[in-house]
Amino acid sequence: MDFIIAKYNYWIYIILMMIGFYAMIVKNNLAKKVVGMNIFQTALILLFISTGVKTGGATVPIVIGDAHGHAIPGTLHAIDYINPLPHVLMLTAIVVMVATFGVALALLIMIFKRYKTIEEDEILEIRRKEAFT
Amino acid sequence: MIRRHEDIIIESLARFLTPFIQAFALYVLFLGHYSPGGGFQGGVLMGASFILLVIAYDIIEGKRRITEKFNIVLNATGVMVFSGTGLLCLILGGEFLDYSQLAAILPVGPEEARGLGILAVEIGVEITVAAIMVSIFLDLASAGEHEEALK
Amino acid sequence: MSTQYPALIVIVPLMSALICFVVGWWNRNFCYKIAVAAIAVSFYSSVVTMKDVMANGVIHYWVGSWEPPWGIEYVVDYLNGYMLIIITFISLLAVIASKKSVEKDFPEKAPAFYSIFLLLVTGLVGITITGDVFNVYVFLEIASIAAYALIAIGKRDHAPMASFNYVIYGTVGACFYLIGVGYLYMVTGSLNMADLAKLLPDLYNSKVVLVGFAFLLVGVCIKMALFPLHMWLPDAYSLAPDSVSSLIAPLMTKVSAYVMIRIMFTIFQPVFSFEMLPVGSICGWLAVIAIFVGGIRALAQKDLKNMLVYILVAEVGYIVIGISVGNRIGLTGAILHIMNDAAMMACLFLIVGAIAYKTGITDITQFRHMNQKMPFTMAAFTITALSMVGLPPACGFFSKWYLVLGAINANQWVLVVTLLISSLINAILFFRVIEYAYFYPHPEHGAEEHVHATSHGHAEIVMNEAPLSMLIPILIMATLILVLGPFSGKIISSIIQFAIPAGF
Amino acid sequence: MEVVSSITPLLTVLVSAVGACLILATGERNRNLRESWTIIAAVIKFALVVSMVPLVLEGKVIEFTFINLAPGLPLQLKVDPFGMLFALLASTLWIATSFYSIGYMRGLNEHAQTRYFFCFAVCLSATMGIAFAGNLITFFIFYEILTVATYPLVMHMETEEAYLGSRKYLVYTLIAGVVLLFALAVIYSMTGTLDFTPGGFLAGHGIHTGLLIFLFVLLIMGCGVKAGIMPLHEWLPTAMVAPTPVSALLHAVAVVKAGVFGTLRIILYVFGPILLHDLGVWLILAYVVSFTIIVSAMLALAQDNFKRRLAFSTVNNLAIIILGAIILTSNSITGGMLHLVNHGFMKIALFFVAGAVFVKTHKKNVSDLDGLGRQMPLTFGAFTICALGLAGVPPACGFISKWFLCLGFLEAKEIFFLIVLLTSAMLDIAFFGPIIYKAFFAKPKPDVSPHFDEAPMLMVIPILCATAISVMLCVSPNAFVHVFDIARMAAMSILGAG
Repeated sequence: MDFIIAKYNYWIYIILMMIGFYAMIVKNNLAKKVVGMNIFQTALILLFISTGVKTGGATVPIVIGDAHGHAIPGTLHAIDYINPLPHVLMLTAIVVMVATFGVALALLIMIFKRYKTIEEDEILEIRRKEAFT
Repeated sequence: MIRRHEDIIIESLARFLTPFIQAFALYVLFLGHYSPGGGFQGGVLMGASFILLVIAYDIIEGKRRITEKFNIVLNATGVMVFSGTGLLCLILGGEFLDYSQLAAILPVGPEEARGLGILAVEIGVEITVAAIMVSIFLDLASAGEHEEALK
Repeated sequence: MSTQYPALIVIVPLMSALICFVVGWWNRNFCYKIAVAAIAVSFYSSVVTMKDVMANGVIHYWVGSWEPPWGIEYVVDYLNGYMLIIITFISLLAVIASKKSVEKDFPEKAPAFYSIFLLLVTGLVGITITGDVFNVYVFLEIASIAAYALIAIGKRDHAPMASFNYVIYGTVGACFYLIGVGYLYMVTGSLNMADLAKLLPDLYNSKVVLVGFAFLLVGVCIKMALFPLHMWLPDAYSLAPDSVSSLIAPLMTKVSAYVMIRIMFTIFQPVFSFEMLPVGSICGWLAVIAIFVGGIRALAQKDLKNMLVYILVAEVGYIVIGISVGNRIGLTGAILHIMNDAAMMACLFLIVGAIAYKTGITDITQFRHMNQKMPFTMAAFTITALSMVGLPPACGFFSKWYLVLGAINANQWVLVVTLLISSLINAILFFRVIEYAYFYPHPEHGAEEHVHATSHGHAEIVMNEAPLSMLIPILIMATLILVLGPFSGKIISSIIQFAIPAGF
Repeated sequence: MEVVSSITPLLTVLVSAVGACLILATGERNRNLRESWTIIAAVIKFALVVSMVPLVLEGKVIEFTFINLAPGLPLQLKVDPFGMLFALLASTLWIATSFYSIGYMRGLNEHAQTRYFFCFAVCLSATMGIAFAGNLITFFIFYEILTVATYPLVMHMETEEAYLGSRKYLVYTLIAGVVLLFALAVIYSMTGTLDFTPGGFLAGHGIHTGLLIFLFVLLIMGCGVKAGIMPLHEWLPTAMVAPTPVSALLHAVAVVKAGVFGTLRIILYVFGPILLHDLGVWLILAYVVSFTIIVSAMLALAQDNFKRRLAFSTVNNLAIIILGAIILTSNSITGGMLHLVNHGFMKIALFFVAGAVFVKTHKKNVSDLDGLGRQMPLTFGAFTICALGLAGVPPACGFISKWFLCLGFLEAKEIFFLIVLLTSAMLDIAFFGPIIYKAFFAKPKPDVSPHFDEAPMLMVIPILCATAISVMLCVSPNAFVHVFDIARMAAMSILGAG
């Protein structure tokens, strides 16, 4: 129990990821698949962000410097700053996410135009019919 | 497809809000150096402001504001600014994206130059993100038809 | 300036993608020229870089001159220098050949096509050149997203659906890879490959590393379409426009294979990949199944392109076999096969494109008289087919030879037998096509006596060869396939043996 | 024996490859030019081969290395006596065959002649490569090229049975190739070399006996398919659908000879007499082969189709060659090698005869030959000499080789195999006799013109040449190219090393 509490963010990430994964695999509606995909990626972002946190009042790593932008000696302690790298990575990941999302939606539109539905089983049904005729 | 509702409240509210949002977007962009913020966030805000307009009015109106072609150009210019800065450094004899090289053409020291270079990149990013947001939105909202709508 | 070439390999296609996009609004025809020029520059730079590597060893290029592990660094050693040359060269030929079919299939989309095409190339070279695991993810996604778009661009029936499945699979793959990266980052706090390689050995028995490794591998296997995860590939590649499939079919899987090699041999040491974990045997068995499934599904196809994509599934199996036997000579075979298979697949898909462009025929059973309609193309096809079957002196034989040797040295007799049988399956596949294309039964006579009846029985068929822009790349490829074979020994002794991690 | 490095072997191989390209380039547009390419290439090749004879006789080995595939694995051409023997045979017969096939193709006004001559030339390149291959991998490469190049020739007629025949051919040979490749890979990974060495190189690598026997079986299977050893001979008769010059090429010059050549290489240059004796496998192979000899002769009796009968006689003679080699005495090996050459000349003459008869009268069954001897005396005269020669009767050269075979068998005290040999000679008479009888003495069929009416000269002359050579090889086996000495040298080198 305590184990779960201590690492709750990781547990949430796992649960979210599983939800997304479930949606991608099981859902019959392609739009829901896409949504699942997004949840999946969001969970990932949570994972990375969690790796960056520091407990105990750590803040954004912006060095307060003097007029010339030189750091004031003695103000730099890694402990005071959270690790920025994961956030930066996730910025990139978000961009990738958005791009994938956009492409997926565009494809959905094309699919809908072609089959007049975005239910996977119906699409497969149509394809089977056309294969015969 | 987004139809126009002729709803005076929504429309004027949107018109009223848009400049503030855009100003805030710029603020976020330039604050990026000293606090959370930067090109991505600013860009999203910038794009959102426009999307708000389109939702409040309709796509035709949106087209009047930003044509597809203009949007594309914005798109490309943004990335151009970004990678162009990098290339400039490369031409100035440093590594790709090594902004400290910009000190050669800017009246500042290498550290400042790095800062300014990153600012330039952030601007590029802002433009691109905004344009991309808009074009994705328009593409999807108009089901990919708006190229025809242009003609 | 020469130190800047590694950057140019990636930047030039990227920038020119944008230029294409903008210029295309004013004049469509520029796009083709820009694309060709850009990829040519990229190819040239990769050749120069490779020369540099062979002269003075591994090149480290610090982007933004932030030294690793803080900054992103591009590392060019023998392995990815070799990969870069393959990628840029094949994409150069592909883009040259794409001119006509683009004009025919979707002229109005030419600017979009070429800019996405360039982005795809950017992604591929980026994956190969970077020395930073997260950067690999980014470029992987650039390449994949470009591929999703390109597959659907052709407006072929069912193509969007195929592309959508690819999106789902691909995203899962990429995310798994990213999760793996995340776990490694948690325990090491580094994303640089060399740095990870230094830090990881102490942590080999930590669960986190194990899970991370598993995620990385599974992610890559999805992108690579190794057997149970290959479902997306056949539809996506066979429904893609010919001008696209001739780029993605040869390269995407190979690049993912390269990433797999990197993970198993550079980031992790073979000790971990093979001795502490049963990865070798698992992948080996999967590869065996992949080869048989691919081969048998291919036998069931009547459409040439469908046949090829299933063969592609089998070919992935070959490479994985080479990796999974876990000895030097096997890996040599795998790396050699990456090149040979890329060449063969590129040639075959280019040929499919040319035939479809000229005659619109993709059904094998309608290939009759093809050797008179398109003699050069069919000659190239024959050469490639022999190479696929693994008949010397074409290059396919030599990589197969090394793979077989590797499997024997590892005492993996199942793999040996699989390789040999699969070459027989390929023989059936390709000689079937050749029979249709070159020989035609004459129903009117059954025996030798009436040969007069058939003398010059088909003079009316006129030669109708593909346009030069397609034919030349095809012929270049075919010649390469013949030439690379005998010289594979040289390639190995001068490049590949250095590409394999030392002490392995 | 010292090694001379020279490019001549490569040239010998490339000549016909270049010729092939020229043929393809010329195409149907200018037939005379195309055919003249064939002839020119053939003559040059022959000249090149002969030019190397003196060196070989001096006991030198001519060598040419392209490139190293891997440590200890070069692509290498090496001219040793045995290879020279085969090269002489092939290059000589190619000249004859080219003249003949020109006559044949034009006589029948065949289709796709360019393809035909092209593949033909490629085949010859491959054969040269096989003859001069310095190690197993080079041998294998040319062996596979030969397989592929022959396939269109068998397919040439493009009739249903041609399809079946060529597919069968392909299935057999490709599977054989795969088996061979497997064996090669194992041997290489065990020993790290594949170079042919007189007296074998497998001994003394500490390979497990069982594995050695397994390898022997694999290799013999690999080459035995082309050599038509009995359980694997199935494709040979079906491949008879091909045009006659092709069958001639298949059976006398290139393919099956390549198979036998390979088998001998494996017996004598890979395993070597001593190892084979230690393993005891030689006896098994000898029994298999003698079974082949008898049964194929029996089957030949049963055939009515002229060419099929010849085909089975081929199977029979190939088996005799292998038997000679596997008995492993100097005389028997010499005899075997000589028979490799002699059978080539005699058998090609016989096939030419079959072809000539077909072109002239469109008859292809033995039963229709009645009285043709009167119409085509030259042709059937040649046929008689060569047929008897195959049975071992002078004046044709079969006598010499069989004589040495008998000597060898006696030397090795293998009376059983001696009996087999003699029986097969009897059977030869038995299945060639009727043809000769019908041709000359039987009452002519109505459609046979009683007076002299030969096939086209372009076909008759090669027949006569082949016959003349076979006679000459009997009268003085050492005339200008010293076939006999070369064979002797080869045998000696093997046993000397052994």
